[in-house]
Amino acid sequence: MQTAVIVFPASNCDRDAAVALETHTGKAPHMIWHKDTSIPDDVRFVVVPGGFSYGDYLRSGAIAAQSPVIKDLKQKAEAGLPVLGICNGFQILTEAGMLPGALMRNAGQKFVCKISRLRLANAQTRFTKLYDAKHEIDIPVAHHDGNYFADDDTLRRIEGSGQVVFRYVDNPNGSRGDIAGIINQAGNVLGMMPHPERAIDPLHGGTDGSNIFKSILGSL
Amino acid sequence: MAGTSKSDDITLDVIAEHGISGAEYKIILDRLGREPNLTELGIFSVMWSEHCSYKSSRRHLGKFLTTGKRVIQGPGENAGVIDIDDGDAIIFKMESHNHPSYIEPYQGAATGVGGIMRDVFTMGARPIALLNALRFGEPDHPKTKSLVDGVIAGIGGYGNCVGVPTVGGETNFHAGYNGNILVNAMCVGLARADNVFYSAAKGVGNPIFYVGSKTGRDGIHGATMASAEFDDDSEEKRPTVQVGDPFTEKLLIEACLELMATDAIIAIQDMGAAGLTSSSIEMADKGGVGVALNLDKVPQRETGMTAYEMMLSESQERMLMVIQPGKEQLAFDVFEKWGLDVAEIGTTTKTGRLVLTHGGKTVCDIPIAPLADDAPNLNRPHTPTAPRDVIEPSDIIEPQDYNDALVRVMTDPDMTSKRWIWEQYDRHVMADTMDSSQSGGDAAIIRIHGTNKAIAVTTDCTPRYCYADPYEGGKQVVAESWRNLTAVGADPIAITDCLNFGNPERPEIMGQFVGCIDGMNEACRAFEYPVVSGNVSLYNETNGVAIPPTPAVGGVGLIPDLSLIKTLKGAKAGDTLIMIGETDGWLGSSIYLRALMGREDGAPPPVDLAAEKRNGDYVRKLIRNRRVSAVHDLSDGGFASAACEMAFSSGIGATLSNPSDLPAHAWYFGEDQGRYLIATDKNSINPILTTANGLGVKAQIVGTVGGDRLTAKDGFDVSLSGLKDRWESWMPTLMSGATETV
Amino acid sequence: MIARVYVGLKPGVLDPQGRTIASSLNDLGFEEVQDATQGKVIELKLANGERDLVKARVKEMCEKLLANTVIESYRIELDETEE
Amino acid sequence: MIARVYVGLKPGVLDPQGRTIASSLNDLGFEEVQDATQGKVIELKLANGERDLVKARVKEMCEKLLANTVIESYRIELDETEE
Ligand SMILES: Nc1ncnc2c1ncn2[C@@H]1O[C@H](COP(=O)(O)OP(=O)(O)O)[C@@H](O)[C@H]1O
Ligand SMILES: [Mg+2]
Repeated sequence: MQTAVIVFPASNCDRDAAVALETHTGKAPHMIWHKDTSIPDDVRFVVVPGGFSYGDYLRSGAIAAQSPVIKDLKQKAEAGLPVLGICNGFQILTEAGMLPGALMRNAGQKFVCKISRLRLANAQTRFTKLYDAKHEIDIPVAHHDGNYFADDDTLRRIEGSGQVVFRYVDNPNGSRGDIAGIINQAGNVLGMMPHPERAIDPLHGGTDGSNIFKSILGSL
Repeated sequence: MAGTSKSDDITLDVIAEHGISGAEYKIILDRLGREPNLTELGIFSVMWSEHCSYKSSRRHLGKFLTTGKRVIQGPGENAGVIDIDDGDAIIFKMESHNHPSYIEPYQGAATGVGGIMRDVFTMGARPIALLNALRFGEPDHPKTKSLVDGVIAGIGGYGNCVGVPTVGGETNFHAGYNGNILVNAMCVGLARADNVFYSAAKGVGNPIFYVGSKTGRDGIHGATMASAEFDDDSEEKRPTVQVGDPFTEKLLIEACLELMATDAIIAIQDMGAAGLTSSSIEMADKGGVGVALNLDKVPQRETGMTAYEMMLSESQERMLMVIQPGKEQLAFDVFEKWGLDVAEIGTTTKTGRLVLTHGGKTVCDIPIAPLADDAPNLNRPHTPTAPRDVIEPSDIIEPQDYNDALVRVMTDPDMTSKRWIWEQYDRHVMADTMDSSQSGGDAAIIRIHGTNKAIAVTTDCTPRYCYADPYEGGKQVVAESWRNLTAVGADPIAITDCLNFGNPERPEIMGQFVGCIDGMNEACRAFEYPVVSGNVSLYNETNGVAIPPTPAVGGVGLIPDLSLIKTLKGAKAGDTLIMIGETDGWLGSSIYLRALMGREDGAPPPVDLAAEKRNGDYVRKLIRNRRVSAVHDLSDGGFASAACEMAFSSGIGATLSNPSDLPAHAWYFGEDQGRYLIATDKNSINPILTTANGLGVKAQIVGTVGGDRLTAKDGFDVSLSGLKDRWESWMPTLMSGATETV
Repeated sequence: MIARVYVGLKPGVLDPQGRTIASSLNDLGFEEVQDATQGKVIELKLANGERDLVKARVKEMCEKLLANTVIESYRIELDETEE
Repeated sequence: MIARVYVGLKPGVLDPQGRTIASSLNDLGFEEVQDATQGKVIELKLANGERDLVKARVKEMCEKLLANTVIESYRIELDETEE
């Protein structure tokens, strides 16, 4: 199955995302440069990877969200293409308006890199259906701007419609509602601050992230 | 010729301000056959500064063992290169950014990380790991908190953004660093052994390319600043502080590696200290060619820059390279794709001279050989440090309360958890970190991408030992590094060093320097553990008070099979604890003495290099034979602290015993060298003890693993979680509350 | 022409940076500080042009890139005297 | 009383953020942008007081915490009308 990773200047988890996709599909993903204007038609799943696109200058993800390739990504996502934004990728998707809310500076002001324990707030999505809703999973976080914010109305709406997918057990960044990951209304665009691609290998970070890839790839 | 005639600007004051001695100025006059102009004087000044010329240290560094069967490139290039089989090479180096970090901690530390990364990717390696060795002043010194805050944020800010994991390091606090903190950064990169790039500019008529950020007036005289001690007027001498741009660095890495995959690059050199000057001169000197540069073509950030400013600027994120004629367009295309400034600024020549033109005029025309080769090579007087008395266990009274003693040792600033630091570093990016600061282990372990092998990396130095006895301390630095790699099952291969000392013009400081080097070198030879790269930072003193001698080393070892890794976190209930190595109960210069009695006296523990090697080789063999479940070396704080750390990391308590006839404080807290603590299941106990006996290795049972307490039958008995909380909370408590800017 | 764009968090958006600044100032003995907010000033050097047109363009820059209107509001100041 | 503190990089200090913003704006078609710099505005809500005294205190806050005077310069504005 053909997948793709979008690469921005100073993406830095693009290789990790590619390894995760290849591990789960047996096939190397397309690496799509941000200046490309379209995502190849054979692509069935896209990862917007972590990193510090454009150095996180101005606001994390803001400049990347204006890239030529994002226009096409938006269109294809509206037509149903599944997209996973991880960390900086999540920031980019919110900046591009593909997911509600915004990611602000961590409440503690510091960059935080640790294993975070997550609760499945919604284990019915295309990305999470292989998880046991009762289980908590361990996935590393590494970010400076992971403090999820949405206004009261938006928060009520996404909570009400099951769009909150992951919550922190120990909120590391001040996110409202302990939100670690959300999905769009259509259920095909997931954004999360923790790094599931760093949790697919027993020698490195455990394997609790695998089911995200297995769930979504299995749904295609 | 315009611009090279004697300039009225060159007064005696100007010469002195450039740190050029009378004798040195005579050499310049002699080599040029005339007086230099200001640009030329500036160039001589930085090239002959301590920082660039190593004038006080060169003759002593020459003693180091620098070759070995895995050494591909020793000192002399941007970084050292070692062979790790299968055509893979590891390229690594450590460097100081002490002075800039004291003046502006965030940017100083950040640019230190950026600089050391450039040294590594310049040679064709993708950076795969960063480490940092830090020394701060006393915790309650008014400046310490903001320095810690800024330095850690700066290291994280740069490394995290570039996307290279920061996997380990060390952090000390001591009054000796109140006025001069040390920020030493190490970078480790991975390359193909047959695609390593060097700096020698070969061939005449080849184009010289400038790539990266534009040149501004940053850090002019940074190199000379690093070569002078601070005093109360240092404010005035502040050069424009360099600001790091990790975004550009990341692009530079990707662009350089992309171009390196072609055959377009003949030679490449990053612009570090003394920027364009030292990079162009070193490349030319190594290649035996001359260089002509047109400074009008240098990308500039500011208007009206003079030749002097351009040549001495230390703007960051810049590279110089000699390109294969005919490949110019390819180079332009790659760098432009990555959005970097790129310009062809000159050519290599056969004149053997550095010729600079600016505004249509020749502004510098000097022979290159004297700049590099005739640089001063001083034999500064050195007075050995006087030996200290040995402290016997019986000289030190036992504590009244062993629980309190254990807590005080484990909450000594140097001993406490550094979680507050390493949680600000991305340790996992690149997805090959097998072990890092997170487990508190002896060495970080990085898998070689896509293979079943890994490297182990560690930084080490025990300044209090080096201060007490530079020679024994120097041996210990190298021995601990070797031991830390051994303790995770790695074959130690080579080290990089970062030698931080005070003012070399003082014979007692020079004595520390020479003593440390001699001790380090003896250990390097005993372990066949060569030095392949390094850096010297002198003049770390303020108002005549020098730092403790701090020769930090960064070690790299190879783990040939991922299934053979052992760390301190694998101890299981029911395991037996065995100590490898001899214990005399050495309390001189120990953490125990400092933490409990406020004393820093006594001779430091000597290192028996033969025993160290024998013990280490045996421990490595036990790991390879899958005989152990956990391993930790014994260092600061002795047996008790090693047992605590193993217990914290494994999440299980232990009961410790004292089979010796030493008093409990000497047995549990003595810092004898060459020792390891291993945990093993009961089937392995006898084989381990018997084989050790046959090899002449001391091995004895010293406890069992289990429960939720740390208990020593003749000493302490504390709850593991209670102790761990105190150990973990020291640094967050220190750093809580407001931090003033420095 | 110089345009100055002030970008700050909308009221109701918790400002962790501002809060940290206020409490640090209090810790340092500046007890008169009751609250703090932190925003950005982006100063743009622009080709000269007709004031209203320039302002409209800068507004467009803000909407597209300089501010995230989910959480931030902005204010534009033009300064013709400089440059 | 409200104090506004403007903090920006000193001239000559590299401003990678500003440069990246300028070039992104150019890429988005805002070709009139010749240069950009980014600074901070910190707005402090303060207990009322005598203007000169307040200003002196805010200056002290800048030197101690709000600005890093090695690379940044600052400017203070007091605003008594707001509150
Ligand atoms: N500045 C730092 N950066 C990253 N890790 C650090 C730092 N300081 C200490 N550590 C980590 O804390 C642990 C304990 O450090 P240390 O006591 O120096 O180890 P050792 O004595 O085995 O060399 C190590 O895993 C080390 O990597
Ligand atoms: Mg150790």
